[in-house]
Amino acid sequence: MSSYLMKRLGYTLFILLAASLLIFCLYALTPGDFITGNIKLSPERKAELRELYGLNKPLLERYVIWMNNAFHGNFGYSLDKQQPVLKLFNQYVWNSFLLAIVSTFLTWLIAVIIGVIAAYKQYSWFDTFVMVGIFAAMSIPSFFIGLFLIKILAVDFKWLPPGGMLTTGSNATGVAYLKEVIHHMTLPVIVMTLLGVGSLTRYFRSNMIDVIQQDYIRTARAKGLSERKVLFTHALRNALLPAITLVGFELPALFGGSLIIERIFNWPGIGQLYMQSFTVRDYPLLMGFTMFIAVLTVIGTLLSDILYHVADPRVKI
Amino acid sequence: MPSIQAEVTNVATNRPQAVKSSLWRQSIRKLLKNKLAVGGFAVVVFMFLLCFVGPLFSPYTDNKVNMTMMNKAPNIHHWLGTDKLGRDVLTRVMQAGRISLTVGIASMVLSVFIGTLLGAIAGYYRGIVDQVIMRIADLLLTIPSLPLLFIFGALLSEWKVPTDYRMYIVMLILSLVGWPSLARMVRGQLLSLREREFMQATIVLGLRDRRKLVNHLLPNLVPLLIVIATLNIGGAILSESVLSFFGLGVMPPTPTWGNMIDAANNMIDFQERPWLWVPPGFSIFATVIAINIFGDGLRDVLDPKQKR
Amino acid sequence: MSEALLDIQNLKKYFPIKAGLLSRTVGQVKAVDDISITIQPGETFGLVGESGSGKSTVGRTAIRLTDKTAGEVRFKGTDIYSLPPEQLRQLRPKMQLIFQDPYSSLNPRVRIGEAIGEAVLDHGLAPASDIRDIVKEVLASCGLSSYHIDRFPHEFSGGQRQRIGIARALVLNPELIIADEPVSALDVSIQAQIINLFSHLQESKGLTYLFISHDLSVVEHLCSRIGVMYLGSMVETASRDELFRHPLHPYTKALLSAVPIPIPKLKRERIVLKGDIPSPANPPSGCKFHTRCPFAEQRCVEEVPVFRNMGGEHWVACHLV
Amino acid sequence: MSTHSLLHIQHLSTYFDTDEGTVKAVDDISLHVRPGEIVCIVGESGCGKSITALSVMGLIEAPTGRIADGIIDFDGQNLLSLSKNHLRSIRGNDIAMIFQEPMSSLNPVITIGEQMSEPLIIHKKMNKKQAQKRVLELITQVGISRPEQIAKSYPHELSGGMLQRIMIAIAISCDPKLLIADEPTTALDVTIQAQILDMLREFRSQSDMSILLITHDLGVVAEMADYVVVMYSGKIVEEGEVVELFANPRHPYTQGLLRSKPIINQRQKELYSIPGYVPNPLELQESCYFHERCEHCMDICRTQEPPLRDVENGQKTACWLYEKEAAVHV
Amino acid sequence: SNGGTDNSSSSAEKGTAQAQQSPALNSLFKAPDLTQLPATAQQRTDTIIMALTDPAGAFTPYFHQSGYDGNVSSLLYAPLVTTDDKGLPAPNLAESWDLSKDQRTYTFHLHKDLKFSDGSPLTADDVAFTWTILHDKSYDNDSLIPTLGIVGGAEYKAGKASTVSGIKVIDPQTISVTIAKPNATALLTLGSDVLSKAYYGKDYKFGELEYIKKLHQTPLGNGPYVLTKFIPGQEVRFTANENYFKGAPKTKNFIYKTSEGDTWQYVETGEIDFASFSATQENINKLKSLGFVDILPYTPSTYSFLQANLEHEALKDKKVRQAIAYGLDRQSIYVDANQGAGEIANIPAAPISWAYTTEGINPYAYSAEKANQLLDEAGWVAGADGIREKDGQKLTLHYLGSKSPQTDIFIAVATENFKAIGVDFQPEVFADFNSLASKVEGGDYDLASFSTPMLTDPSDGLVQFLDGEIKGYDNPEFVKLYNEALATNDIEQRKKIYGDIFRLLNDDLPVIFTNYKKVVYAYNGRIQDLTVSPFNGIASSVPQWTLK
Ligand SMILES: Nc1ncnc2c1ncn2[C@@H]1O[C@H](COP(=O)(O)OP(=O)(O)OP(=O)(O)O)[C@@H](O)[C@H]1O
Ligand SMILES: Nc1ncnc2c1ncn2[C@@H]1O[C@H](COP(=O)(O)OP(=O)(O)OP(=O)(O)O)[C@@H](O)[C@H]1O
Ligand SMILES: [Mg+2]
Ligand SMILES: [Mg+2]
Repeated sequence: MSSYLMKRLGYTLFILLAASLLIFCLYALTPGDFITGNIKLSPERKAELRELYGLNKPLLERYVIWMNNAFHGNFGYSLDKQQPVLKLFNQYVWNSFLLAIVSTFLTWLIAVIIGVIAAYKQYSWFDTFVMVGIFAAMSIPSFFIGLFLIKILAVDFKWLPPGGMLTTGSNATGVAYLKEVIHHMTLPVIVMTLLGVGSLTRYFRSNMIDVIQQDYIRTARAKGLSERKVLFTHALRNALLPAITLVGFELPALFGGSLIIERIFNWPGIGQLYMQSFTVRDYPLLMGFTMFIAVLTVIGTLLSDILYHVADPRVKI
Repeated sequence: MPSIQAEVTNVATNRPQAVKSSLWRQSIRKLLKNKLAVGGFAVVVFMFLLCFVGPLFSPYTDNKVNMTMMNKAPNIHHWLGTDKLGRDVLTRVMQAGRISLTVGIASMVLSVFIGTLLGAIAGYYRGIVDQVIMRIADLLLTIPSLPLLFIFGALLSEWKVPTDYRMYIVMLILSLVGWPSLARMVRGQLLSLREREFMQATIVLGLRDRRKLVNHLLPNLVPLLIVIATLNIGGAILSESVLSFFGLGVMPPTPTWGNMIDAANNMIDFQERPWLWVPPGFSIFATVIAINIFGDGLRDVLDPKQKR
Repeated sequence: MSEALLDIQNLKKYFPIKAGLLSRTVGQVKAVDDISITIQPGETFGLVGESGSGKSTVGRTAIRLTDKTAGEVRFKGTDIYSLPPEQLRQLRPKMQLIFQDPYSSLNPRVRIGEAIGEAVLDHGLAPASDIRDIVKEVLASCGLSSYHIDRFPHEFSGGQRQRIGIARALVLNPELIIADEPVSALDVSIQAQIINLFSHLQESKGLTYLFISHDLSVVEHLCSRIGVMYLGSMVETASRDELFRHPLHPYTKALLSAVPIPIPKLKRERIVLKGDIPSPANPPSGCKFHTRCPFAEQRCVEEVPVFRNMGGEHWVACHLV
Repeated sequence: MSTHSLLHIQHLSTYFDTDEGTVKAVDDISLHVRPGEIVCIVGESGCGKSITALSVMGLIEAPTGRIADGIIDFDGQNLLSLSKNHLRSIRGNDIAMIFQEPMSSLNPVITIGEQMSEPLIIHKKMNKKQAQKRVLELITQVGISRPEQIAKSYPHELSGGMLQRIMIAIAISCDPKLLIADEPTTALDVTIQAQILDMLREFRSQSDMSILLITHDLGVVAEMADYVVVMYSGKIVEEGEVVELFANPRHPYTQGLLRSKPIINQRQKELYSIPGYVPNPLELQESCYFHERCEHCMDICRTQEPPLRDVENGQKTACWLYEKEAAVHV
Repeated sequence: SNGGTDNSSSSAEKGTAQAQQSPALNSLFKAPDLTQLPATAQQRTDTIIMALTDPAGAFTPYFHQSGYDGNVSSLLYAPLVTTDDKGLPAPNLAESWDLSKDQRTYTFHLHKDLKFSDGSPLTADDVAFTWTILHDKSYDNDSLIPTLGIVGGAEYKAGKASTVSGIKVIDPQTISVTIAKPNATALLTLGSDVLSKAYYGKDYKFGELEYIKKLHQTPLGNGPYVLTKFIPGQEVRFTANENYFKGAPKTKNFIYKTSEGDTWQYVETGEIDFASFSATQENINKLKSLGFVDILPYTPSTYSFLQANLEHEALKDKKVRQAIAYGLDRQSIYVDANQGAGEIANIPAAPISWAYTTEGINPYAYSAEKANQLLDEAGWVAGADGIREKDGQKLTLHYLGSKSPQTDIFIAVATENFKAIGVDFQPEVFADFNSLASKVEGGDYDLASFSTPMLTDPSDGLVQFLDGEIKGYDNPEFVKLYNEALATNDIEQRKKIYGDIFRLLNDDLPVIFTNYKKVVYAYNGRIQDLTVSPFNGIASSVPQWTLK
C-alpha cells in the first residue's frame, strides 16, 4: 500500500510536469496575447512591450523560465492586476471556497436524502415530483435560476440581498460580519445547491435501486432494523461507492469557483478572476491558477482511489 | 451415459421449441409492456417529428427578420410570439430542435461510448493498462477547457472549416478529451464488480475478455450508464450554446434551443418576455424527461428483479 | 505410476491482515500452510476438515483463481502459475471449480441458460445452434427442467442454484473438478442423484475430483482417498477404507465420531474437543492441534509433528501414533 | 413443553409473479411450533421451505412476491396484519432467522462486528461498548477464534463456515423466542456442527426457545427435531413426531428420501434416488404432484389432490394410499 | 412570403413600431415619486454608491492596465488640464499655459498651494518627475506621453541622459516641455495626472520601476477623494479629500461597488445610486416605472465601424465598399433592433463632438438597388447561384465579430441583406476581443466589427486611418489634411479641416461607419447637481453631487 502510494506520488509528479508544459503551450497558443487587446497601442509600442514582457521569446524558453521561478516559489506578478499572483489568489480563492464548501455539503446531504427516498419509493408521487423538478432545473441554464431567485427573493420581497458578499460600505466585524456574509451567501448557495443536487440525486437513486434488492438488505431487515437505518446505513454505504469517484472531482471544484454564479451574484470569487485574466491573457495568473487546479485535480483523483479502497474493502489497489 | 441422461433428453424434447425465442425479443416485449417507457419513447418520437416535420407546416420557415413584428407576445398568427427580430418563435423552436436533438443525442452516445470503453478497459484489466489510461485521464482532467475551446475556435477558423460543421467536430473532440470523468466513474464501479464472486466464476470458466466485459460487466453497469446518458443529453443540448459563445456552435440566424434561451439572458427578457425562453426551455425539459423516463423503463426491463 | 493430474506441492497461501486507513499489513492469516496433494487421473480426492481450515483456499489456489504465496501447482505436468494468461484461459475448461456459495457466484443479470452455455461457446466446444439443447441436457442431468433456462438466479432456491453451479462446471466436460461443497444445500434425493452422476461421469469419462465436503457419509461414498485438514495444514491422508476403519489422528477420530446418524434418539459416544479453536493468524506452537487434543503431551506443544507415512497410502502428522 | 403454539401458520400461500406465470412457491400450508419445540422442515430442494420461512419474517420481496392468503399467528398476533413498526420490533428480537446463503446475506462493506452489534443496540438497548463486548463473546461462543480480528474484518475475508456461524451468532444474540434456521450448518464441519447444535439445544432448554429448522441433513433432523414436516412442491405431504416418522415413513416421497441418504460405514455401489423430476410449478394441475415419480401411482393420484389427513399417532400424510375412499375409486 | 397577417393588425403593429423608433428620451427625466425609493437608498446620508466592473487594484495613473482602475484613479487624481463640454482644453491644476511660437514648447503655470492629499505640496518637480519616469525603459504601459516626442526623451530612455532635456522646471509653479514637432493633441496628453515625487520617486532608479507596484493600492493623489479601503472584488471606498484644490467634495463618502453584467437588481433595490443602461425603449420605460430615478440620456463620444480588409482584391474597390454601406440595412440593425439605443454613423466622430457635421455627408440610406448598381459597375455580375462573380472569383465576405447579442442581430440581418445583393456572406464569431483582434492582425478577414474607445479630440478618431492600423489605406490627401488639422490650435480652422476630412472619409469609406451608441444614466432622484460632460462623462461632476 505505501509502496503503491509512493508509486502514485511519482506518477503524480510526472503528470503535473507534463500538465504544466501542456497547459503552458495551450495558453501560449490561445489566439491573442496580453498586448493584442490594447488597441490604443501603436504597432511599434506593441513590439516594444512584447520584448519587455518576454512574450516574444521562444515558447520553451518562456516555459523554462516560468517553471524555474515556480520551483522557487515565485509565481510572478499578474500583468493585468499588477500584483503578485499568490496574493491575488489569497484574496479571491477563499470566497469561492466558502461558497463551494457550503453548497457542496448541502448538495450531498440533500441529494443523498432525496435519492434514497426516491429509490425506496420508486415511481411514487414523491419520486416523480423529484424527477420532474430535477430535470426542470437542468433544462434551464443556471443564470435563469439565478435571475429568477434574485427577482423573487431580492427585488420583490427584499428578503435577501441581490448580490455581493457584504452590505456596501459596511464595517461590520466579528459576529456581525459573519451574519452579513451568511445573509449574502444564502442566495448563491441556494442556486448552486439546486444546480448540483439534480445529477447527484439521479446517481444515488439509481445505485440505491440496485442495492436495496440485495440479500444483505433482507438480512438487515430481518435483524429488525428500522427502515431508516436499513436504507441510510446498510444500503447507502454500498450505494455511495460509485459516488466516491465524484468526490475526487469535487476537490478542484471547491477551489475552482463558479464563473456563472459568481457573476450573477457578484461574488468576489476566483472564477471571475480567472475569466477576467483569461480575456486579457494574463499569463502568470492563468498559469498559476490552472496549475493550482491541476494539483488539486491530481490530489482529488488520488484521494478518490484511496477512498475507494477504504469504502469497499473488496477493491484492491 | 447413465439412465438419467436418457430421461433428460426426453424432457428436453418434450418441451416446445418456443422457449428458443430470442432473449432480445423477450426484452422488447417486456419494454412494450412498460407503459412509462413507451410513453417516454412516444414523446421523444413526437419531439423528433415536431422538429423535423413541423416546420414544413409553418408559414414562417424562411426565418426572415421583420422589424415591424419585434417582440410580440403570443397571438393567433404567432402562437408563441416573436423574438426581438420579429421572427416566429414557434417555427424557430421547431427548427432549433433539429440541431439540438441531433447534437444532444449524438454527443451523448459518443461520450458514453468512449467513456465506458476506456473506463471498462482500465477497471477490468487493472495493472499497466489501468495506470496508463488513468494517468492520461488525470492529465486530461488538469487541462482547462477555456483555452482549449479558444484554440479550437482559432484552428477551425484557420483551416476554414465551414461554420456549420465546426460544432460537430468540436463535439467530437470534446468527447474525445471529455471522457476522463465518465471513465473514472465506470472504472470505479467496475473495480467493485470485478471482485464479486460471479466474476471469479467467469475466470474459472475461462471466458474471453470480451464476453466478460460485454455480457457480465456491462449489464451491471447499465443503470449507471442510463443515468449518465440521460443527464448527458440535457447537458449537451445546453452546452451547445456555450460552444456558440466560442464561435464553435451554429451561426446566429440558425436557431438552437440553447442559443434561443441564451439570447434571452437578461432581466428584462426574463421578466417581460417569457415566450422567448419558456418554449426552448420546455422543449429541452420535455426531451430530457422523456428520454429519462424511457431510460428508467429500459433499466427496469434489464433489471431482473424489477417487475412493473 | 502414471503422471499425476493435479500435483500440489508445498502450497502456501497467506492473507495479509490490514489495519488503519492506509491498510498497513499487521499480520498474516496462514490460510494454507505447506500443503501437498497429488491426485491421479480418475481418482476422487476428498478434502475434509475444520471450517476455516483452508479447504476452499486450497481449491482456489489449485486452479490459480487466487495467487499463491509459495509452492507449486502442476496440472497434467504444467505449472499453471507460469502459464501466460491466454494459455491459462484455454486450459480453464479442463479444470473446473464448483463454488461453495452458488448465489454469489452467479451474475444476477445473466439468465442461467446463458450462464451455463456461454463458456461452451467461448471455447468453441459446440456450435452456437446446439448450445441450447446442450444446456437443457446438462440442466436435466442435474435435476433441473428446461423451463428454468430463461430465468434469473434470484428466482431459484438455494439448492437449485447449487445445481446450476454444478451444471455450469459439467457442461465443459472438464478433466478435473474441484467441487467445494457441491451438495450441501441439496435434499438427499437430489444429492444422491448428483453423486451418482459424479460417479458415472468418472466411470465413463475418467473425471477426476477434488471433493471438498463436510458430509463424511458423502465423502465416504465418493472418494477413494481422503485428506483431513486442520488450521491450514494436512493432518492425515489415507485411502478411504484406511481412514474410516483406522483413523489415526485424534482430529480425524473426533470428526468421525461427530457425524450425525439419521436415527432419532440414538445415543452415541462422541469425542468432544475441548478448548477454543485457535487462530490461523497466530497458530499454536508445535502441533497445531495440541490446544484441543484430548491426548496432548508436552512434546506436542514444542515439536512440530512430521507428516509420516504409516504404511501404504496412510500418512499422518501426529507424535502419538 | 406446553401445548399452545408459539407460531401457528394457517393456510399460507405465497406466490411469485413471473413472466411466464404465477409460481405457487408455497401453497396452502399449515403448521405450528410450540414453545421450546424444534420443528424440522425437510423436503425437495425448491419445494418452498425458505419461502415459508421468509413469509413468516415478512420478507417476501414485493412487487414480484406476495403472500396470497393465510394467517401467521405468532404469540397470539397475526404477523401479516401487524404494523410495520410492530413487526420490526419482533424481527430480530422475538423471531430471528439464519439465512441459507451467508455470503450474500452479509453486507460486504460493513465490518462483521458492526453488523453483529446492531440488533443488540436496537433490541437490547445496549450502548456501543456493551454491544462490542457482547459481540466478542458471541463470536467465541460460535467457535471462532481471534474474535477481535474477526469483528474488524469484512465478510469476504471469512470462510463460508465462519460466515454461517456469524449469521447464527447474530440470530441468537437477542435470545429470540423463535429461531428460524435455514440450513444453518451446511457449511460447517461435523465437529463444529455438533458444537452448534449442542449450543442451540442448550438455548432451547435454557430459555424455551423454539426452533424452526430447515435442513437436508437427515442426521441433523434425527438428532434435533421433535417434530418433522415434509414438504414437496409447495405443499406439506407428511408430518409427525420425529421417531415415528423415521420409523414409519408413510408418504412415498418420505420413504424415497430416507432411502436416498448415504449412511456412514454402510457403503453402496450406487445411491438410491427418487426417479423423475419435480413438476413444472407453472403447469400444475389438480393431482398429487408426486404422482409422476411414485411407484404406487393410482388413477386418482393423477386427477385429484390428496388431503393431509391424520393417519396414526398424530402422524399426518397426504397420500391416496392411506385414504379409505380412495381404494374404492381404484 | 411573410403571409398570414391581415391588414387591420399590421397597421396597428406599424404604429407601435414607429413609436419604438422615435427617439425615446431627449432630456433629463425627473423622478416622479421619490417615496418609492427603497429604504436602503433612503437611509444613506453622506454616501454615494456607483457600480463598477471589477477594478484590478492598480490605482496609480499611467500604470494601470484595466480601464476600471482608471475610473478609480480619476477620483484620486486631478489632471493638469481638463476638457470642457465641447472637448476643448480647460484649466485645472494648471491655471494657464503658454504655447511657444513654433508650437513646440508648452509652459504650464500651476495653481498656488496645490497639495497632495497627505498635505505635502505639489510642485513642478512632481510634474517633471511624472513625465520623466514615463520615459523609463522599463515603463511598460500605454501612456501617450512618451509618444509625443519630447525632446531628450529617447536619450533618457536609452540611458544616455540622466534627465529628459526637453522638460524644464522653471520655478515651483512653472514647468515647460518641448516636443519635437507641433501636435494639437499634446496639450491634453501632457495635461494629465501628477504623481508625487516624494512618494513615488523615493526608490526610483533608472530602469527599475518594479517598486511602484507595491504602491498601487496605497495611492497618494490630489483629486477630490482619497482611497480609504479597497476590498478586492467587492468595493472601493473613498472619502472626501480635505486638501482638494477646489475644496472637499460635497458628499463625504463615495463607493464603487463591483458589479459584473446586469445592474438592474442593484438599482431596483437601491443598493447603488447610479447606473448606466443602453437607451432602449424598454429600459427607459422600465426605469421610468421605478419612479425614483432620474434618467439622463447620453451619447458617448465613440463610434463603431466595420473594418474592411483593404488588402483584399474586391474591397480595394471603393465602389464595393460603398455598395456594402448601401446594402446593409443599418437602420434595422443598429436602431430598430436596438429599440432606439443607437444612431447611424457616417463619419468618424460622435454627434457631440465640436467637429461633427452632416454637411455634404452621404447618409448611405439603405438601398439594395444602389448597392446592386454599384456592384454591377464594379464588374461583379451575378452567377448561376445568385452570387456575384468577377474573373471567376466569387464575391465572398468573411466577417468577424465578437460574441454579443449585437453581433447576433448583425449577422441575422446582414445575412439577408447580403443575399439580396448577391454577396456570399460568411460570418464567424469569436469569444473575446483578444481572439478577434489577433485574427484581424493576421489579416484573414474581409469585415470586422469594432468600436473606438472614448474619443476626446477629433483626431483621436482618425489615427487609425493614418498609422497603418488599417492596412492598405493610404490616401496622401487625408494625411495632408490630418497634419494640417493638428498643426494648428485654432478651433474654427480645425473644424473646417475636419469637415473636409470627414467628407473625404465618408466617400472613401476606408471603414464602413455603422453607428453611435446611446445610453441613459439612471440615478437616485435624491442626487443633485449631476451633470455629464460628453468627453469626461460624469467624472468631473462627481465632487459636486449632493444628496437631497
Ligand atoms: N423471486 C422468485 N421468483 C420466482 N420464483 C421463485 C422466486 N423465489 C423462489 N422461487 C421459486 O419458489 C420455489 C421455492 O423456493 P424456496 O427457496 O422456498 O425453496 P427451498 O425449499 O428453500 O429449496 P432449497 O432447499 O433448495 O433451498 C422454487 O421453485 C423457486 O424456483
Ligand atoms: N480474502 C481473504 N482475506 C483474508 N482472509 C481470508 C480471505 N479468504 C479467506 N481468508 C481466511 O482464510 C482462512 C481459510 O478460509 P477458507 O475459505 O479456505 O476456509 P474453508 O476451509 O473453506 O472453510 P469452510 O469450510 O468454512 O468454507 C479463514 O480463516 C479465512 O478467514
Ligand atoms: Mg470453504
Ligand atoms: Mg432454501
